[in-house]
Amino acid sequence: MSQHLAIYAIVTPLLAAVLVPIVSIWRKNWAMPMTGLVLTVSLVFSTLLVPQVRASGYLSYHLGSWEPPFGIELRVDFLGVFMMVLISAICLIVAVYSRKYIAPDTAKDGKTFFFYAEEMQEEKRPVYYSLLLLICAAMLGFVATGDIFNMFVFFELMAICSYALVAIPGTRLPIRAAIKYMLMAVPAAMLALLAISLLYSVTGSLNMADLAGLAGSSDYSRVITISYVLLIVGFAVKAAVFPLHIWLPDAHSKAPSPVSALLSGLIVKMGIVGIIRVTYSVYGSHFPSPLSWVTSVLMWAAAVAIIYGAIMAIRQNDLKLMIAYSTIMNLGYITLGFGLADVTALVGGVYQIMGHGVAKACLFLCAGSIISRSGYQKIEDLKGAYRKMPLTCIAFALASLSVVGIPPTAGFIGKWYLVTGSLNSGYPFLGALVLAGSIMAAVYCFRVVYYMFFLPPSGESWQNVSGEAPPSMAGATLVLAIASMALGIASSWILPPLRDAMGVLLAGG
Amino acid sequence: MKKAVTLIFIGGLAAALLYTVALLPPMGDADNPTNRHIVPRYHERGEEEAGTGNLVAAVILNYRGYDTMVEVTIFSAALAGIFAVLGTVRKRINRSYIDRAGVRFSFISGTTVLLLMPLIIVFSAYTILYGTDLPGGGFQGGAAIGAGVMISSVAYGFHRAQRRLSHHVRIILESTAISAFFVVGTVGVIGGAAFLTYMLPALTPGSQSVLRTVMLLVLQFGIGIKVGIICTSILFALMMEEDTSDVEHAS
Amino acid sequence: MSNEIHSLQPLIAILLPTISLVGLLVIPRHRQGLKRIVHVAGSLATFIIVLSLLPGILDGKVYGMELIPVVESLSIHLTVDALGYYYGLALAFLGLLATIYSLGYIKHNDDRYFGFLALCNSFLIGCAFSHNMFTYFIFYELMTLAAFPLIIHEGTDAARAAGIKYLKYAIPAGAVILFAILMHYFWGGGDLSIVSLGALSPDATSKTVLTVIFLTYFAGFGVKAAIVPLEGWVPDAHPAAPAPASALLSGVILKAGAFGITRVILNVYGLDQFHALNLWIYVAVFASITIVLGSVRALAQDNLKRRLAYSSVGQVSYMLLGIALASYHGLLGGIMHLAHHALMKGCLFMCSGIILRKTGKTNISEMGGIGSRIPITMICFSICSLAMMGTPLTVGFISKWLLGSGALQVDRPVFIAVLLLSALLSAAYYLPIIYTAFFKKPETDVEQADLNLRSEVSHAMLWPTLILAALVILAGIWVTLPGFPLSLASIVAGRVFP
Amino acid sequence: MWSMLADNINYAVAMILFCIGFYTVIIRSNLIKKIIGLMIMQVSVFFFLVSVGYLDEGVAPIVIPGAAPSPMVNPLPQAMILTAIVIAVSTTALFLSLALKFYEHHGTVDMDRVKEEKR
Repeated sequence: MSQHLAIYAIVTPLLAAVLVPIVSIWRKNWAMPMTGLVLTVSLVFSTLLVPQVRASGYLSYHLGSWEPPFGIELRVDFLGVFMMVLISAICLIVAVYSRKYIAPDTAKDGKTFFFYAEEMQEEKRPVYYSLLLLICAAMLGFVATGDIFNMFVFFELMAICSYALVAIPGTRLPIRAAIKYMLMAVPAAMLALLAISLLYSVTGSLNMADLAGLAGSSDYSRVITISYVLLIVGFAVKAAVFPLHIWLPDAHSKAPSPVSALLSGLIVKMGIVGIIRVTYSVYGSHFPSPLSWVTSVLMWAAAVAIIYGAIMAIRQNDLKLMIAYSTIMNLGYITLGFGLADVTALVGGVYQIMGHGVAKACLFLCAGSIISRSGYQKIEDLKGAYRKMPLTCIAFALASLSVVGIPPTAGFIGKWYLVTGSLNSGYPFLGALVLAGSIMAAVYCFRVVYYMFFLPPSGESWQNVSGEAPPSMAGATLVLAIASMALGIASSWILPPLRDAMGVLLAGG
Repeated sequence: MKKAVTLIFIGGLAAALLYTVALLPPMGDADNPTNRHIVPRYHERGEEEAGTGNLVAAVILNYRGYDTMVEVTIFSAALAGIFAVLGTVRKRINRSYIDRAGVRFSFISGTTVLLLMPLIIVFSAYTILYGTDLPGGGFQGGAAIGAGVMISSVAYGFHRAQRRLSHHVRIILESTAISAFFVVGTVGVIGGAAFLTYMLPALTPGSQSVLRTVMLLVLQFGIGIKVGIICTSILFALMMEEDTSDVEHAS
Repeated sequence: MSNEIHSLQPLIAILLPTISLVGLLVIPRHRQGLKRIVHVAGSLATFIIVLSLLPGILDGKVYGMELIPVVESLSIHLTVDALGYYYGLALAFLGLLATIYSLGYIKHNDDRYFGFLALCNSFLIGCAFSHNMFTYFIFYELMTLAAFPLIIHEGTDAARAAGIKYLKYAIPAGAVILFAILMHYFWGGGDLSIVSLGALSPDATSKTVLTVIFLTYFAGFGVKAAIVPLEGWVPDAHPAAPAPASALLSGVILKAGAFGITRVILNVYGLDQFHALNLWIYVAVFASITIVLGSVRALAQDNLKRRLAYSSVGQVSYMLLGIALASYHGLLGGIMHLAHHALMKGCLFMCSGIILRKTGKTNISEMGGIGSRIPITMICFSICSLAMMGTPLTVGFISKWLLGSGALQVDRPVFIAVLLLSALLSAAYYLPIIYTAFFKKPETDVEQADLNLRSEVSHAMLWPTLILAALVILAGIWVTLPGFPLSLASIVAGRVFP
Repeated sequence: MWSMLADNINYAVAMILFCIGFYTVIIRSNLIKKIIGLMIMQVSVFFFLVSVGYLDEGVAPIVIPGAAPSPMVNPLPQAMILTAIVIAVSTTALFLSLALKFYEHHGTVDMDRVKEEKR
């Protein structure tokens, strides 16, 4: 029975996504409990997968029991199961958070302070939950699949859900942000599809493990190189690698905050996971020539992204915009970990995927609590927020410790490995850059924390704010904040298998 | 300026792609990698393995059924997205430009639709039923159903079509395909095989094939209904117009 | 380390201050008295636990325990060797006195203050008891952040500006240290231990790399240790902070930087390699510049706490100078000066706090005649300032004497000149204060009038000051008492010079 | 090279269509035209795929019992196209709904006419 865990972790949310609207025809407020239940199931299944995967390097599941090159194969290696646990956990927390966020209840004195209250009409709520389930399932399938076309299909499912989730408030700016997002992401997806078709036309296979062999011994190596570049570009748009990041600040700052948390915490990471996958499991092993220059290009793009994102984040005055630019910067870290093409750096990058995912989700959820509670979006309006919303502010402070990389948080571990890796591969300059980046991160994170905790409210602001966010929201943020601490301290349990997995990946497997 | 940059960029892309084309194996050649690697097995053993003479259907429903499952989910995702953007029926008055333009139930179009409708339904049912062995299949049949609903709603006006096929009904029918896939896949799991395996190892070969045919039909009909409903729903959602009195400018 | 005795006490010592945090959380707001008792109990228990390790340490034992590994092959590992214990004892003691003093001093918003005071204590003890550079860095960074609320506690704009300036110096410094640690980790073969002598083997890499690593460490820790080009935050932070906080700042927090450099010199490089690479020159030169410049800048200040702050800038470099001299006496004197200066400067800052609370004066020029109003305080002040000048029968004399003879041992008399110069300068900026306090008349009659009511402050503020002043004399006379700096410093020096 | 282009004329046409679509997406400021450009891109990829699946004098991949076995074209790309078509339809429908909403807000589908505004 246990070999079916992976597929059911993916399929259960898919099914629930269409059942939630049906149930909520009659039972309006069952949508969120159903979502939470299903996501818990996925989380449990993915967690149960971990020991199997660790026991036998990877887990291969033949759908329809067709042996691989003929049917579709699920191939869950440690990176995959690592991402699966992360995805289902963050999605669960976001779902719990969303309950009060999109269905606000009025405060004691009768007037509601919730910001999206009038924008998320009641009939959209089941739709919101089913999109949440779909996007979770899409990400799970994306990291779990071993078939490149299936990967593309899941990628598209994820993309469509994310466009819709960005646009769900239905007001001017979210719609415009979503249009901007689609205008960049859909051509990118088409590039990826074209690349996959090119790859198929010269190899005749779609299974990754199979392709890895065929690509090595193919007579059409130049075509394969071109398809690799096209595929990387296609994923890089989703991953907001530096010159292709233009869509990100708008989409992340204009979407509802739980959605921003999902986008920033997980979805942009999927692009990088896809890059890592295709590079090492499809092209990398027997066919190292594209890696050499493409990865170095990505490396320098990442270096620029770190500086650019940090500077832009420092210059922002809108809270969510600042967090969005900080995401660009951290994506630079992750891409750097990939671009250095070194085991240690890659471990750092992947650990940063997790650490930054948790911390950034926490930051966006905190911003959501503050905005929905008080309506303030400017950073200088946050003076004295601590007096009204202590828990949220504490969660924000802890998460920003992790973003800055203060030990012993998850962000610190990621940076540690990134710098060691950059020393390892002979780029001490980039190591120094990473640390300089964390100084700049300290500038923009601690500015907000300082305003929240150590400054008195300016004038009449925060007078009519009714107080702390409801327990479900504050609890969700606190859980994420504590997780970002714990993942730094508990890293010694995650790192060794991760390092082994990355070693296998880099060796091509 | 922008034009120039774009032209340069697109020109470079075109050059690269054409260069790639020049490198590709000649089209239609029998010993291309595509024709040598996986496909021969589909050609030779596809029929008895997958149980469908239509090899495309064999690939869609059997060899790569998982893809198709995600694919129908993408349809639901698109519908959910449209509802998320435009809102669903309740908040909107069910009126369309067809109703507003005084063209109410023009006799000719109405009669034509009346005559065509049964044919369309029968044809789509036929397409779905025989899709496993002949050209056709769930998607095609579903598209036909969708087209039927579309022309009827165009001819009879939008609100009557709405009354026939309400939002809730569509929401419910819309879940058929995924449920079908889930059930069929789970049957395979219960039978001890992998997910989406259309056979129970316990059964005798004869009943095997019967079971498989049943499952394929279940899937085909699920997909067909789903596709038809989705096309209809998308059309309705796009045709519905906001009551201009409460255009929300919540910004 | 091999002969490390597993013991829980270091961990307990680190965790104990946090019981006052628990006190903050569980005790209701209106029970302030109970809260304060809990604060004192926390720091007292810490001191007792640390003290309980003393006999073992004097026998040359080394306690320790390994906590969870964080990065593979790097673990949070606590170890109490003589040097670390010596620092830990000093700061536990000063932390205890500062907490008691704060009971009388802190007037508003004290939950935040006491909470972060406790955090500061526990993180500092973590620094003192850390086994490897990694652990040290973790506690060091946390301590850096925990000190910020103490500095800006007063909430005035000046305090906020000082706090921001402090962060501007401290956070980049943290990144620099981290970079040094990573280079050390990478080229040192993954061994970050700072308890064995000379862990970083020279054959691992080239001389240049070793020099670069050391200078990076030096620059990083130099910010906290207030080496001259990097001392900018000190003279702003001290006056802004409440008196007990500034006592802690210059008493132990500045020392955290100097302690880090000491660890790097003694344990990472080892004195021989340190000399072989000619690294001592940088340290000695920068330390001398800092000593002289700090004293000169102190002369120019009229604000009492600014003057004390600049004096600390000079004094902390005494340690570094002594260690850089790399002679037995120099090492001894340098290490002993850590605690000696903590005693003297702690007492001085507490006196300044009392002056502020009783007379509201911050500028020396206005302090005419306060000696007759708060005599006990000003007597303590005079004792400590005399000690600062190096008067015999005080701790100041001992460390200066040892440093001087250390300079002679390696016959580099130039540094004796530096020491004498700074002694003269400190006389030049301490004596006027005493003179003003006791012999000058106040400007206005009003103050003249309220001179008659001579009242000392609350016991909570007075007794810590008295204890410190008494210790300044006691440790100056009865030097060899076990537990006093000499006994521990000689163990450290004995390890380095067998 | 040119001979190869001549052999693979379908591929070449597909690629050119792809670039035309891309150009339209970038240049046109009218949302509907942008969407049309996206559809051109999608269709060009389908065209490429179906040409990949083509086999000289191959028949439709349908096994008719008792019929003489003749070479059949490759069914796999056709299945892929079916999936890709569904994806394209979904994307286009969603994009159209976004354009509709955009029109409701701004009264135009021309992106350049709409000035930047903050929330």
